[in-house]
Amino acid sequence: SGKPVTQENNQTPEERTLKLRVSDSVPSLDWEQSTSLRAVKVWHQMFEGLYGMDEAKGGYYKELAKDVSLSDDQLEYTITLQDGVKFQNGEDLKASDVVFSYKRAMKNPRFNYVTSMIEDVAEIDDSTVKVTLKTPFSAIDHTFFSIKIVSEKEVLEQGDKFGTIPHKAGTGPYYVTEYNVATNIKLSAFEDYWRGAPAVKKVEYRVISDDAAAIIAFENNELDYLEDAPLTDWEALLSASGDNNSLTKGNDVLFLGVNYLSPTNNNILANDKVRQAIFYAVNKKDMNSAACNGYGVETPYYMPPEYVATSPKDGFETYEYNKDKAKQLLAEAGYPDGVDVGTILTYGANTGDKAKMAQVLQANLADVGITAEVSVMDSAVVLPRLYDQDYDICIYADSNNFDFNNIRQMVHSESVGMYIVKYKDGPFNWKRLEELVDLGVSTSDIEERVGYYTELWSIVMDSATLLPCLSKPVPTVWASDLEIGTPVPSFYKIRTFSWK
Amino acid sequence: MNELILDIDNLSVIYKTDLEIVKAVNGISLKIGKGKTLGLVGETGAGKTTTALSILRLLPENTGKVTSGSIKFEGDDLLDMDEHNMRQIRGGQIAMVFQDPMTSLNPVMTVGDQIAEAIIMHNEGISKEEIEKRVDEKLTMVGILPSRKIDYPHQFSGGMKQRVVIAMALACEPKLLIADEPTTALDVTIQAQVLMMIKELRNRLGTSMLMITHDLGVVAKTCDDVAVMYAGEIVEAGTVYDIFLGENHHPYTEGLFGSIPNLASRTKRLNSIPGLMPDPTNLPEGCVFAPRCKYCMDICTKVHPNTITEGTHSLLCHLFTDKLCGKAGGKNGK
Amino acid sequence: MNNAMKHSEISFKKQSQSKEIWRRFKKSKGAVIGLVMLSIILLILLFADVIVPYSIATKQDLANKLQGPSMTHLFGTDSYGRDVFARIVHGGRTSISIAILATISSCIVGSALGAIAGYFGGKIDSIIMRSLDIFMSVPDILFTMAVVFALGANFTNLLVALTLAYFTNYVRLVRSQVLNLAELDYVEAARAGGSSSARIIASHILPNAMGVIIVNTTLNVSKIILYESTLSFLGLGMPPPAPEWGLMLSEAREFMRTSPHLLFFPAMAIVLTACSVNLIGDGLRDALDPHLKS
Amino acid sequence: MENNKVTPLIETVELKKLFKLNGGARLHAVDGINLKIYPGETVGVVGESGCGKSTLGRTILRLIEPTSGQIYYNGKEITKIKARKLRELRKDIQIIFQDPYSSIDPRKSVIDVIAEYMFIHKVYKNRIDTYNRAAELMDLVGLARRYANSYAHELDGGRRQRIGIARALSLNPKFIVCDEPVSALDVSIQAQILNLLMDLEEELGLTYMFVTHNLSVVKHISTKIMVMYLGKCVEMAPSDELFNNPLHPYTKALLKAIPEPDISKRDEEFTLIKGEVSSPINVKPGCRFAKRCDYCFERCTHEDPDLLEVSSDHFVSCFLLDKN
Amino acid sequence: MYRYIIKRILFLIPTVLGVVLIIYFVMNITPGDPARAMLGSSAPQADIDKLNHELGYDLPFIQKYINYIYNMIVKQDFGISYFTKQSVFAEIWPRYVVTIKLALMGVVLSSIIGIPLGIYAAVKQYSLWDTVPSIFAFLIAAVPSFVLGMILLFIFSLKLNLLPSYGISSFSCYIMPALTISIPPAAMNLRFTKSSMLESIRQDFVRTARAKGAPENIVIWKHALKNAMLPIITNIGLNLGMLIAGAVVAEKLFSIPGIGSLIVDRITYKDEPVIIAGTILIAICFTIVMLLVDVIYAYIDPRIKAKYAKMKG
Ligand SMILES: Nc1ncnc2c1ncn2[C@@H]1O[C@H](COP(=O)(O)OP(=O)(O)OP(=O)(O)O)[C@@H](O)[C@H]1O
Ligand SMILES: Nc1ncnc2c1ncn2[C@@H]1O[C@H](COP(=O)(O)OP(=O)(O)OP(=O)(O)O)[C@@H](O)[C@H]1O
Ligand SMILES: [Mg+2]
Ligand SMILES: [Mg+2]
Repeated sequence: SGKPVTQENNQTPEERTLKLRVSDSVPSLDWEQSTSLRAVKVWHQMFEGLYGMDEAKGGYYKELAKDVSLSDDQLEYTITLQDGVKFQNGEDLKASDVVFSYKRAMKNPRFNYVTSMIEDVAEIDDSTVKVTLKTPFSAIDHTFFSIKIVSEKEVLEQGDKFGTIPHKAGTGPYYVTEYNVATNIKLSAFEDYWRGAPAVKKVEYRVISDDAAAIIAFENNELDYLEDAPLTDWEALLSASGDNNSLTKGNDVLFLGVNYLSPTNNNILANDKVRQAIFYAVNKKDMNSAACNGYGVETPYYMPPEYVATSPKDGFETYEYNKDKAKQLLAEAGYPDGVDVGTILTYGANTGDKAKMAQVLQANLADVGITAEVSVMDSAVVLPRLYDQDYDICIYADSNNFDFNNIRQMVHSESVGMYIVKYKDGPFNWKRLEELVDLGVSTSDIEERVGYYTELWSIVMDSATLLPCLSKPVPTVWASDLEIGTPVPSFYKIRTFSWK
Repeated sequence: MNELILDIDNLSVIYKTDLEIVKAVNGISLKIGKGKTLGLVGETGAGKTTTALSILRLLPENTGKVTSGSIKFEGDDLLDMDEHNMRQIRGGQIAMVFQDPMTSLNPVMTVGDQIAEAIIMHNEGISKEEIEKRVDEKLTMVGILPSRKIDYPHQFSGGMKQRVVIAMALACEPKLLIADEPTTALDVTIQAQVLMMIKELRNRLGTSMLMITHDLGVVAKTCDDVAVMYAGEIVEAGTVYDIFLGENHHPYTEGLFGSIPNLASRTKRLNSIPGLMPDPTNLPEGCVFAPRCKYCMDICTKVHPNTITEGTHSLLCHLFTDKLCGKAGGKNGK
Repeated sequence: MNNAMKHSEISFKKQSQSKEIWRRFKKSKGAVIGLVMLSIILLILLFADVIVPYSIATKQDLANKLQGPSMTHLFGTDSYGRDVFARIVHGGRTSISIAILATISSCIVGSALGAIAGYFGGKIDSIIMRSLDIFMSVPDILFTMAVVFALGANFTNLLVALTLAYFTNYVRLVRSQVLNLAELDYVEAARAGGSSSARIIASHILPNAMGVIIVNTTLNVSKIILYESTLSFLGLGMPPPAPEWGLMLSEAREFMRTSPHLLFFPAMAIVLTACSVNLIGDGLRDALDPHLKS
Repeated sequence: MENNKVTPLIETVELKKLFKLNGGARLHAVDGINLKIYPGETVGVVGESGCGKSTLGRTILRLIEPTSGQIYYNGKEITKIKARKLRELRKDIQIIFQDPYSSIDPRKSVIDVIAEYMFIHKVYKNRIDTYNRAAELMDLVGLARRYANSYAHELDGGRRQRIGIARALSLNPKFIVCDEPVSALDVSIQAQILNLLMDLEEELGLTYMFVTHNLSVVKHISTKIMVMYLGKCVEMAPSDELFNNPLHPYTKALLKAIPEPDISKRDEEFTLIKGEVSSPINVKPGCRFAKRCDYCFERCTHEDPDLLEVSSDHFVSCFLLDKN
Repeated sequence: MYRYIIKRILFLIPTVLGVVLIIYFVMNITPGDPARAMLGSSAPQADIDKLNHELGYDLPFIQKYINYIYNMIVKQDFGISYFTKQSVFAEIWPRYVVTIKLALMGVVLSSIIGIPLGIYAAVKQYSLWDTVPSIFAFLIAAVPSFVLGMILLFIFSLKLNLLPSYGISSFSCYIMPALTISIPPAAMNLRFTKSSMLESIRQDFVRTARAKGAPENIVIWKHALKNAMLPIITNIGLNLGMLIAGAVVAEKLFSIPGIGSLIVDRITYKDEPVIIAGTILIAICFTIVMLLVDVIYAYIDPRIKAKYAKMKG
């Protein structure tokens, strides 16, 4: 960083380094080592998958795949690779690299949720691969997007060191030249990039953990691009960035979960009316105001339909804020004078958005006569408790998938993780729920899938166990002399950036 | 008495703390002749050290204060002197040996350096060799091997430390040496060594001396003149012969002599002075000794006595009128 | 002798010793200011419910969030529209009672260990002191995090964490006091009179070590108040939404630029409290140990 | 004094106390003392600072555990008795400390200090009796009752030392070790305290061991005097005998070194002994005084002289007087 | 003296053993496991268990302890980070250096601010030079250091744009964090120095020096200060020790990649190798600093040197 300088702006675009922030160190240069969005965003500049994601228009597009054909039984994908793609180390992209990358990912339990449906990946010829599925799976696009292609040669050469030192194993527009886990990552443009060399030649990610410091750094021109800036200081950032800002709706959704199995207060949460009363008492606007400084979007959706084509848009209960109805339901449930429902459990920082939501929820509930405590603990403690249904009410977040099939995690008894409400063997139509999940992936027809998912979502909403509350906004600002194209919430591409 | 080196006149000193005002010294007058030794005797808290510190103007800055009087050193009033000249006097003209050798040396400096410092202070531009030479000289003078100058105070015994302190005091051959109970902290045999040494050095260098002590034995051995101090006043003064052999004495002096167990004669009971020294924050009206005095008269508790002088001998007591006659205690010692 | 009278005299005299200390204490302006300040703070906390009901401190009003100080909201409102004044008044209760309790418990644990080490000496002493050396070389924050992660952030667990972080001071302090005092003649005199070790510790050593312990304890209270707020900053402090100064500070952090009053008032509360406690501690030290003052 | 038939009240046999110092060196504080103290006697122990006087006193009281040797009280060995019995013994053997400032707990009122021992031993059933007795003791030592509730720091040294004396007397002891009880006091107060101690000796039939380095004091108060040098007894004799006929070179020098308040001896030179007391650490065999002694000869440097009875009750440890 | 130093250095061995034991114990009671932290919520339990097993995490706590000590001593191997797969040493060392730099700057700053003011306050007791800094010290010592840091950040970075708000890329980056961590100990130093100096100024040998005719500045600097130094040095040593572990707040606030914040962050991931090795380094540093304090002590005070010299084995 050095002195807060402006002289850099006099440098030619060739010399000029684009400076971005990461809020915590990127633990590895191997895209397989984490699913943290913070790291994935950096890796996206280095690696490419068969598919890319277009958040601006919604949906996926072909990236390293030139052609994809699906067999009639919907089990075999034959993928032809783009021509002339080179890895950063100069090797040509070959089918064997794709097979290598997929097999490697399939061994990694971290990616179980996107690879479990794959039976096999095989090389047909140098530029063709065949992916065989176990069962038809129309949400495969996300898999093709998630799994990045690495150079077999480079990875094997680096061996155990891969990920810990700079490498040229990706096909992406940038490769790493310098990697300091603690402080920064420097990238250089890959001049032989198959889409053509990117305009910005040098990139540096700097680790700045503190939000306030990051804002000041941006204001002092120590950063050129700042996303996920704290919303509390959005006004200040707006003035610092001129026109160069965007506040997009993210696809992170903050949820409220109620554990109907909780034994608290004689299984009070097993009472449908009490749960409904809780849902009606939720004032999403207050939550937005507190947790997102009012910039979030109050939402009834599990996933924003704008980004996720398969997401249901209507046709389910949304529990619009209604204090009177809540009170009435509570009275009907037999608690006209209010009732204690236990603890609102959440994780993250005490000042994080989830903790804030929990506090607002507590106040909302208190408004209708429901008392609850708030407990904020470390995620290492809270998440296992949620998965064990060891809580009363929780606030949590789900994000970063662009296919509604992601709901499987939440509702299917065989899913792994995120299974915070146990529908199986419950009083709801859980068999139909699981059936709908399977139906959803059995066809690639979007309309048909939306139909299944709408039914699924309406069962979930009727059960009054899960309530989406807010879509988190993604505030982004960038330097006045930087052109970034259309701002997107997550996967910005530096190759589209250029200096004015 | 011949030429005076020090002439203290009507000196009063107070200590002013947040709580109280201690009248430590109350209008005392002392004279020391050139080459003479004055013994200042008195019990704890009588104001002996205070007097000595006033001479060097080393009273604690925040509390101690001279309220009246003058201290003339070779005719110049020390109390009027500016700080710079006073520094020249300190150590150069008047040196002081403190009561406790254990604490009066800086524990983290070698003794050689500490003696050298005294020399450097008063001899500007003196060469390194010359300093070393003088340090060696001084150490030899007090009977310590010069090779030990590189040692630290903790490596010396009490007696040796006191010798070092004396060497330091005599480093610039001062005209007046103030020795504040120089041997109280020492063992008998060492005390004898140190006393003899002081006496010998004094005779050799012709230094005048103010010897502060509470031990009449020490006075008998070393002093020419004696002043007996009680509660900040000089109650009796004179030559050693006046005090030890004279006929008339202040009752306090008398009591003091009576309190000392005598080696020669074994009496069963000692003639102790009953009671205690008055509280210096609240001195009695009249004679300060009156509350303990066995000859106490009405007048004693009301009127402060005046000094009565006869020749070299002076007293501060109502028992004596203009002349030293009337009721008296008799001879002290033998 | 009239014994009834004598006993009353004794108690009267005992008072007079504390009177003496009080008199010396009063002399220090700083200490008196500190005492007055702390008394006011404590009174406010004591009568918190009278001054402003607790419900105000947690009552949200998001329509009026982040308001500056005004007549309706003396210290303004926070990001939930809660009244900052009410939160400070009620938050102090938690902050200060944690600080005081943690000081007491670390004092008890540390003093006990220190007294054992100092009095018995030898092997026991070396074992305790060497273990302490090792313990001290591990950063406090690690223990704090472990406790808070393992058991959750709440009043009791914070107490445990703070005790772990602060008891080491007392071990050293009390041990050195015991070692010094055990050397003194009056302890030997007690032994010469046939006192048992337990009696000596209880009636001679501890009462005489008390002064130093009290001073240290006072000064510790302020350190703990600060440490507590630091823990909140690191997300290890008291959980929301209960008002607590450290938590308020860490919540105020993101609004540092837009609503600095959120930072100012709890910071002032902490500064004033810690400062007054420090002033008192300093005054006490001078009052209990007249040697220190010339 | 011919006391051969009477059992000594206190007897020490080859009493030794070695302190182990950091690093393993041994400090010979008390190095084989044989001392008999008969009832009614006052034994003065003199010697320079650090020669082991206090250690001897404290060892006899078992405040310090002796390294070797035996101590007898009334003919019974008390060297090894256990805590319970030791506490009983405390009633009979007491100590008055040198420093009246540090030997009194600053947090206790005068009456409580005096009554403490009586509470420990539960001499009286109730507090009132105990306090009454304490008040009587205050009368006895000449401490006005109005000081009963004062704290020691409010009093002067002389009064404090009276508290120490009253405390020592509170259990009606037979034997008191006076560890330099007057050396911290002013001459005029010193005389008061010495008078008091002598009065009490007479009134209560006490036996004292009087530790001091002040020879005029010791002469005044003692019947028998022991002169110590570096942990050893160099000479022991009845008081007058010692002063009139000192035999050991050290004793002689010591007596000569006292500055007497006597103007006739003004010009008499002190007889100086050279050097200073040497270190008591890891001492080698040989007369301890050899290095400073003008009469030192070869034998003195490597052989310990025995304590010989040169005349009746006059013991000296010096080869000059060894008839062999 | 050398013996003493060697003995103290040898004490590092039990210290390290003890510290590792303590950390294992601490990690044992904290919830979570590294595999879950690494693989995320959607990984199946079987895979989690498998990874934990591979890492040796599922061994009993004593076994892990023994293995660790064995690897550390016999193979000089501190393991690799669970989280970054980097060699622990490679990951920790640069951060350790940063923290040491920061702590040293903090100590130097706090000393050059606190000590002279303390001396002045003592020498000019009851004057403005005494009261103003003392009151200021009291006030500032009562401000939580992160608030102080935020204020600095606000003023110097945002308003004045003088200093960078994060990172370690240049010397100027260290200024604010060092100030942040040094102000509270500076206040401590002031108070400590003052009382120590007051004590020392009252000593007899200071009066002796004056009686020699020494001018006031020699009396203060040469005689009084040198003797007052001892407690001050201990305090500085303790400060350094504490800052090494306690710079976490500044590290977080100014995004400084130091060892304290690393340990704090990795506790969530249960990254035991990093936590243990980091703590060992801190403990060693702490021990060495305390030893240094003792050596400086002995250098300044010959009495203490003599004491150490006498001690055997
Ligand atoms: N710094 C001080 N502040 C207040 N009072 C003091 C101070 N120094 C001495 N005094 C008081 O002044 C009086 C005279 O003290 P001074 O030290 O001169 O007596 P002294 O005759 O030298 O006694 P000693 O024989 O104990 O040395 C005493 O009452 C003493 O308490
Ligand atoms: N607890 C102890 N540990 C080590 N050495 C000790 C201890 N107590 C006394 N000594 C040493 O034993 C020797 C004799 O000490 P003691 O106090 O008996 O001498 P003393 O004749 O009473 O001297 P003083 O006249 O100074 O009181 C001294 O050298 C002293 O340093
Ligand atoms: Mg004096
Ligand atoms: Mg003694």
